[in-house]
Amino acid sequence: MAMPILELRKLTKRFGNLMALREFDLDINQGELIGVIGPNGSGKTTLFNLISGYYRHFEGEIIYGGKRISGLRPDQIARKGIARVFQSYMLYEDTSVLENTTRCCYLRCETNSWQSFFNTSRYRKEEVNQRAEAEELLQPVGLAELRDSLAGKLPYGYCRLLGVAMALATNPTLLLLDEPMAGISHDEKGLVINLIKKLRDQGITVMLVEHDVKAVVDICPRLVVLDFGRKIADGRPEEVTTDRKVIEAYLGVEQG
Amino acid sequence: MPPPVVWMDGLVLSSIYILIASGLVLVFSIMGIVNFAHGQLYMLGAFLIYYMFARAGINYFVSLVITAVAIGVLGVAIERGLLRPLAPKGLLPPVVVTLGLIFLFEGIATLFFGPEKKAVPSAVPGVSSIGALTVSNEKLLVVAIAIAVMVGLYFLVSHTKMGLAMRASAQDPYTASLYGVSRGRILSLTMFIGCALAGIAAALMAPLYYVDPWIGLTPLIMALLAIVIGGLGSVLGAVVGGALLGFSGTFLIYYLGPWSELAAFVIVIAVLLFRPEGIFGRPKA
Amino acid sequence: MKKVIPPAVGLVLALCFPLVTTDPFILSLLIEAGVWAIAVMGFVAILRTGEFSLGQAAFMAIGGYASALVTINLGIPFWFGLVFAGIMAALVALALGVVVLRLGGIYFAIVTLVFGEIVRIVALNWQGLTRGATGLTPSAPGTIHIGSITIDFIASKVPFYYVIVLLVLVAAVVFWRADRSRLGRIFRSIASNETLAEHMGIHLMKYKVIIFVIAGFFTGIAGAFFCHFTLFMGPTTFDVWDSIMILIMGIVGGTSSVVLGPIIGALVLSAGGAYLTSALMVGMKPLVYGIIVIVVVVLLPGGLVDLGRYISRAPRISSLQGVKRHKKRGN
Amino acid sequence: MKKKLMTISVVVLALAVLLMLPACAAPEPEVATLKVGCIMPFSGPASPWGDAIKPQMEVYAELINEDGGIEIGGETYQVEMFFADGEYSPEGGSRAAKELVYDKKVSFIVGYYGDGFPATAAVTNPEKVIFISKEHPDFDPLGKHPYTVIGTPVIEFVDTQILAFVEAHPGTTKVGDLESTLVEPMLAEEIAQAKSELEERGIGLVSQTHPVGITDFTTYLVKFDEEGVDLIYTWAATGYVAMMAKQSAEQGYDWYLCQAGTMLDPYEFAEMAGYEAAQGTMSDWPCPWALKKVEVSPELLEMAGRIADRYQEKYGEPMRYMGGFGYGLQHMSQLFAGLEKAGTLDPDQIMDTFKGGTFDTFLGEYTLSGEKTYGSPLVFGYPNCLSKLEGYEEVYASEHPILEIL
Repeated sequence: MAMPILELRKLTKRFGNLMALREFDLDINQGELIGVIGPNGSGKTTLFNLISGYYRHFEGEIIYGGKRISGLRPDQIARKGIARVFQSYMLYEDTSVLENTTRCCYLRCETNSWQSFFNTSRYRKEEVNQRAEAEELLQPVGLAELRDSLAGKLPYGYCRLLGVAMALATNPTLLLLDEPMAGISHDEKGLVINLIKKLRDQGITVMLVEHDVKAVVDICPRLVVLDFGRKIADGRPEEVTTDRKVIEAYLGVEQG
Repeated sequence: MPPPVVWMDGLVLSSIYILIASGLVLVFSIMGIVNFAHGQLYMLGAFLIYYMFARAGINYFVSLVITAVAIGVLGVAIERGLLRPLAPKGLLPPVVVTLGLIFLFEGIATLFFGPEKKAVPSAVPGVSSIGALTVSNEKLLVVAIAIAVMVGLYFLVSHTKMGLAMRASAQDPYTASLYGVSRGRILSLTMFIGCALAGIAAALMAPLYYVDPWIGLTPLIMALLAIVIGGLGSVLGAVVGGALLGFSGTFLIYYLGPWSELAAFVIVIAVLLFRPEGIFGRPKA
Repeated sequence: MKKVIPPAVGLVLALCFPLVTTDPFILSLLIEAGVWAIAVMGFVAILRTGEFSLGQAAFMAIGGYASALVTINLGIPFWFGLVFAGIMAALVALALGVVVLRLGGIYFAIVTLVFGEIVRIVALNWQGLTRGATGLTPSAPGTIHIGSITIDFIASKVPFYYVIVLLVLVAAVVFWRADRSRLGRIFRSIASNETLAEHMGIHLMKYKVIIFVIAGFFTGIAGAFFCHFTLFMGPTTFDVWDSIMILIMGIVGGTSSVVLGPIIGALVLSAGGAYLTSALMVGMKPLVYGIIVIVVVVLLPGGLVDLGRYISRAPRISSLQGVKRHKKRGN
Repeated sequence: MKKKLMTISVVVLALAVLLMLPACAAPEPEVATLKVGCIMPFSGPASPWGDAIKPQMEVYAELINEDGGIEIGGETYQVEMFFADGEYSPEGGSRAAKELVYDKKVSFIVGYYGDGFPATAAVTNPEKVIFISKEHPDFDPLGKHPYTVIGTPVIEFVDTQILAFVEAHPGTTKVGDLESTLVEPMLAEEIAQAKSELEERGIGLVSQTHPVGITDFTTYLVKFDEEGVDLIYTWAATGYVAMMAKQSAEQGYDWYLCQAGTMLDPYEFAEMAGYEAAQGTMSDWPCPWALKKVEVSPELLEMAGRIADRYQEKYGEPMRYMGGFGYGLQHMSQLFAGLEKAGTLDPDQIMDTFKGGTFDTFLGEYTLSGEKTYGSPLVFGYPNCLSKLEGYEEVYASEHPILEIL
């Protein structure tokens, strides 16, 4: 049994009286592709917000690669290899698709600010390489053609794809995908699914929050189901989808 | 314990800071920008009172109402004509425009009203004695009106439909608009109320002190300090911040002399260090 | 190579200007415009990260006092005073930046404005050090003898002129390089989308503080130079109005370029403002300033530097975009 | 596109107008003239003083020119005045001085009414422009500022003024002194001097300092009341003294408020403070000539009368504020007397004449001693007197110029 790469211990997040997440435990192994599903407001995005450091005040512990990361800033967490694709519109809207991706190559830089300031040959070489790498990243998401268009003017579906390319630009070992398939066309969905599979093959651990249960069931060997901030199921898709609690949660069956 | 007169003075000063700061905060909470020309609107209001009450001899209370309405309308004109069209361009353009308005209004006041100090006579002459406290009727009137206005504002915001719409729009403009709250109307309404408060403050202050084109800066800075202390976006914070500055100002003069001016800033620095979002501000995640 | 030509021509013209006239009035106007240009460059550089400071004049005041005090009390030469001023201003910027930059948005603007007032009040009340309102009277740089050449800062304004041209050049190169290098990309990322930038591994505070400190350094030097030029340093030499003027010069000049915009803004408003004072009716100056600001913001959001782009119909980048609203975050 | 064109043309036009306006300024004169500059505040809160004194100086220059001008070394010169806005700040002063010296090419600057003597002198000295200023702690005639003259040593007055006020109010036991942080350091030495002089007479003195720009003095007044003060001396400007008077009356305090001489218009003052509250307030510069109770030289009375008449003629209202006689006009008369005596326009020779020289002006005889300042000009006939508001009139508290009391 491999050591889990990400361990979540009793994560609890309150907003006033509302418990967005309560005593959430989860272990994720290296290279795993795990889907997180649940009805609206069940705490899926909150979970990602805790892991990526967007919320820094909560109860519980997050351990990544054997080290505690809870309480760190988002940039420190990103530096440790966790990249996140946002659910909402998160782009550098005022610039081109390629520039968006290049900006996210920050963590790949080997030269420091001084070298960049004095425009040394190493820095210049790195700039050229990075541009090439950024263009390469746009290929699999099908945005290579659109690299010079303004990111703010992209159709919604393309924004999600660009978001994935940008997250990959940080060279992640764990990728948090927040509803990458929401609002995109059927063809693009195929693109995303292929991409996710490819990532898994490359050994990148992927956590996928998704509304589209069918897509998740198809690609994820393991599913976690959230309801009212609680984990109600964890296991293989066929187990989870037949679980009574899960069905109740989705259908909203009245209890008692 | 300072003598009662000093308490009274703190109350007068607090009233004015609170009126100006809460107007500023109200506008900020809805529009997300600080109207840096707020102090100059106050200055224009003081000139209005001077021309209506001191020169034309119109009844003081009538002048006060007209001043409040006129400054409120001017505020709405600024909001509709300048701030609203600039709002989509980000935070800076509207802020820069309000900074530009400072120069514009001071220039207009200097050119048309003249630079010399102007006096507004007392609306209710005479002095009252309450126990050991001797205080001019004017100051009593100032405090009474200020309290009445703030209570009115409280009821308006918390007990009326209009207030509900304003609060909703402040918290989440998008959702509020889905529920049929017209953002444009709310913006204008807020700007009207906020600027009218500056007009009322001016009308209250003018008979106590004097009027010239440069009286706007000090109240603006004190109001900014008050909202930094109280927390940006919180009217209650503005009230507490204004009162803190008003009373600490007069008390520290009594005990410390000129360093009292710095004391106000020390309070601000302390708040910033220990609670950067202000006493009633929303803390960050 | 092409890109080097216009700035090089500008520099040569600036260097040759004293051949055209050594009229002290015109030179003084240009020297003061140069001082403001440096301060405005600092302001615009900070604006690149999406934050706007309303307290830049406070750094000029700190630089001015630092230099005035060490040159007067310790007899240190002007040149070291200038560097010391920069370092002091940078240190204060560091301390202030660490505390208030995390607030961001309009909050940062208000707090820096308040900071300017604090500096003024301390300068006014700390009479043992600053002599209060009486102010300090730093002296001009000493006469320099290089072989048979004598450079006298009192007899003529030309040496001052060349010093400020040099300072503007150094500041311009630093700010231009910072903007062109990876730092500039990082700043633009932060300004454009702070949350995204942070999640992509950029330490926001680090870079915001870096640019705030660099800007503080040069702004402090500009303030020190100014006080040795006018030979006076008092609590109101650099006050809230000057901070606002720095902002206005930046906006009117145009913030799409870190160097050209500030220089144009400073030349037009500082030198132009001096003309306004001498030529127009009293009260007209603030009125005209107000109108210029509003006209530029409403009709020419890119500032004067954008006029060329208007004419050539090239795509226009509004320099004012990208400044965030006050951040609201859930708990 | 149309909108763009409009925008461009509006901006370009506005810029063009801005640049052209200065070009339309004053035309070059043809006769032999003395170009005299004057730096006063014409904008900002101190501008009322500049606005009040400027027309008096213009009228005086006009009268001199009508009388044939100034004779220097056998040649006569017409006087041409140039005014620049010093904004009452060091930076403004420096800017205004540059404008006058470099642009308007004046040879002299008189009547400096501002706050930045060193910044201004730094502009005038290298150009050898003679600069007649009011007193400043940084004045150093032998070192830094060799072309500078102190025409009005105002600060030296503080102790004598306080004593004069006390003299005018027998029975004073304790004096309160309320100054802003702006002037307090400048006056500190003189106030200390006054304190020891008062103590010799068994009178106490308590000092308080207030920040600049405040309008409510009640707390300071309460402190004075607790100290048992019965006369308050202040350097504050008219508006602030009016506030002090008003707030004193509100608290029922009946002390005398004594202002150090910058009351512009007693009627305006009374209106600001309220007529009741203003009663008994004293100041020491304004003296409406109609009262004529001071013994002054007939020459002064004659010139003052001419100036006042011409002022009335020109502006259609009486000249109420006489501060110019202690200020700009005084500096002008000092300059012209010095020039006539020197008989040359060479700045070095003029300064040699100024140092330690004695000059007869219409305001009286001046001796410039060449020590700390170039002398205390108040040898005789300075129109300085204590006046007091009584009823709706301003009357004298003393029959004589201030120094004769002491």
